[in-house]
Amino acid sequence: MTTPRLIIRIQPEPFDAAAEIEALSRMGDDVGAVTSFTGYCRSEGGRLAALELEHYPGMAEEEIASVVVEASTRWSLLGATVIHRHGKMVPGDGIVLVATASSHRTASFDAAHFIMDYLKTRAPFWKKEHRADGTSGDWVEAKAVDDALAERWKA
Amino acid sequence: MTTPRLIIRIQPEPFDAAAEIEALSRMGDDVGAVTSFTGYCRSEGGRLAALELEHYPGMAEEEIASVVVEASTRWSLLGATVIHRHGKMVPGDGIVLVATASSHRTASFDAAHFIMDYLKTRAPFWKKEHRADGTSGDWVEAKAVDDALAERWKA
Amino acid sequence: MWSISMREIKLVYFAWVRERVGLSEERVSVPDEVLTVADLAGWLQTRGEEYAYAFENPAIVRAALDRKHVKPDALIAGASEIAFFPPMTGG
Amino acid sequence: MWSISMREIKLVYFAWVRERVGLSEERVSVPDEVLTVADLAGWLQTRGEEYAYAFENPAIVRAALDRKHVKPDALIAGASEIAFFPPMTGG
Repeated sequence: MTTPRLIIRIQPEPFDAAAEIEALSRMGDDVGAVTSFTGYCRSEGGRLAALELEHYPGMAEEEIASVVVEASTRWSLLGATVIHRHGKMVPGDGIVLVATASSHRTASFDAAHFIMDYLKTRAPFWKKEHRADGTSGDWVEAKAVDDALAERWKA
Repeated sequence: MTTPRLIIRIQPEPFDAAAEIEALSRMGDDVGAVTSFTGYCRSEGGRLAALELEHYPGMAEEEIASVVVEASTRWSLLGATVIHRHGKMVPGDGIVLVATASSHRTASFDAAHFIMDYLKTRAPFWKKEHRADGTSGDWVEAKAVDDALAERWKA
Repeated sequence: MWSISMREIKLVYFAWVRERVGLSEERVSVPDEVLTVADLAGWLQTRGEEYAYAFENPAIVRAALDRKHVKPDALIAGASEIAFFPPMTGG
Repeated sequence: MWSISMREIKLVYFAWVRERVGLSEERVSVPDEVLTVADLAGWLQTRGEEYAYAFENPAIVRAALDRKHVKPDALIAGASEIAFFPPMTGG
């Protein structure tokens, strides 16, 4: 197994999902499949003006790296890119990008899905709502379904 | 449930995966997740110079449409784009793009994966190899694993 | 003596089925006793060595009636276009 | 009479734990009998109403020792940085 190219970035700046996907697909003639997932800030029907993402510097990088490395031991990956933003984001802004490249489709699909499910429950990020009416909103509550989705991969 | 925007194209021309993904993400403030899968022509370690894709015009569109519509009844999608090329492709060229948009991540992940798995076994496309040594190669053989992967979704 | 009633059907072939038959499509007159897709494949096998080669392993040749996947026991009555092809390898 | 031995530990807080405590980090001297993460959360609760509020439902506050997730029964000995935060909502 060749060592996959892993890129992990935690940053306040917007990311260019298209350029990241393109870079993965250009890694060589053995790339047969690239799966990407982008999570966006939503307005929730106009209720929200923005989301503010707080993170635990250092631990965020380490947890995401450990999830990506685990994915690369479970599936035969040629590359994986994970970018997670922090700071204030408005509806339509990308919050997180997970992209994986492999020779065959199942590896890239499953690895990307696994990374997202694990990242949701393990990466130290917290979302605070800013309401459209100008008031400060609540901290988003974690969902039990996210724990269940991550648990699935242990089967 | 709002009616999702479904785009299905069978074409000889290359596609711009980045632009298609971008268009899905710009569909509105309720898009919280976009999953994309791109399948590429591989050289298989230098063995292949090209792949030639034959298809059954009309049936290819209809089968892909029926798979996409089935996905949109099983998952709450805001949009889905499927593009499948035919004709001759060289290593690195995109062959197929499946991209789905939804509010929450599981719908877009599962719908994109389902569409790819079903498309593999139902869409009337056939790949013929062109070898790097200039000789005409074999027709790619279907894999039993692809049938098994499609069957999984019936559970 | 008995007379054989015939129907004309459009047949289309893809990938190595097309290459072996040597045609991408043709119109053929099919005897009335050919009721199912499997019957049709069996009858085509008798039409010459190209057909015998294309359908030598009929279990792996797939069929579509009017652009819908069907099983070998599907009745062909009423179909205006019948396609034969190998298992699909798109995507 | 017995003397209490103390250790100094860096504590960091995130999200609503940080807001309730009113600090993003602090250095505290922790009594030796505070052995586990759960002990530490319980001891912090006694330090004032901000802490009582932050840890009012200790079951939902998560912890990390030196940036690794741990359970409430994890021993804190040797850790140089202990973090408390709500369940994560990234992605």
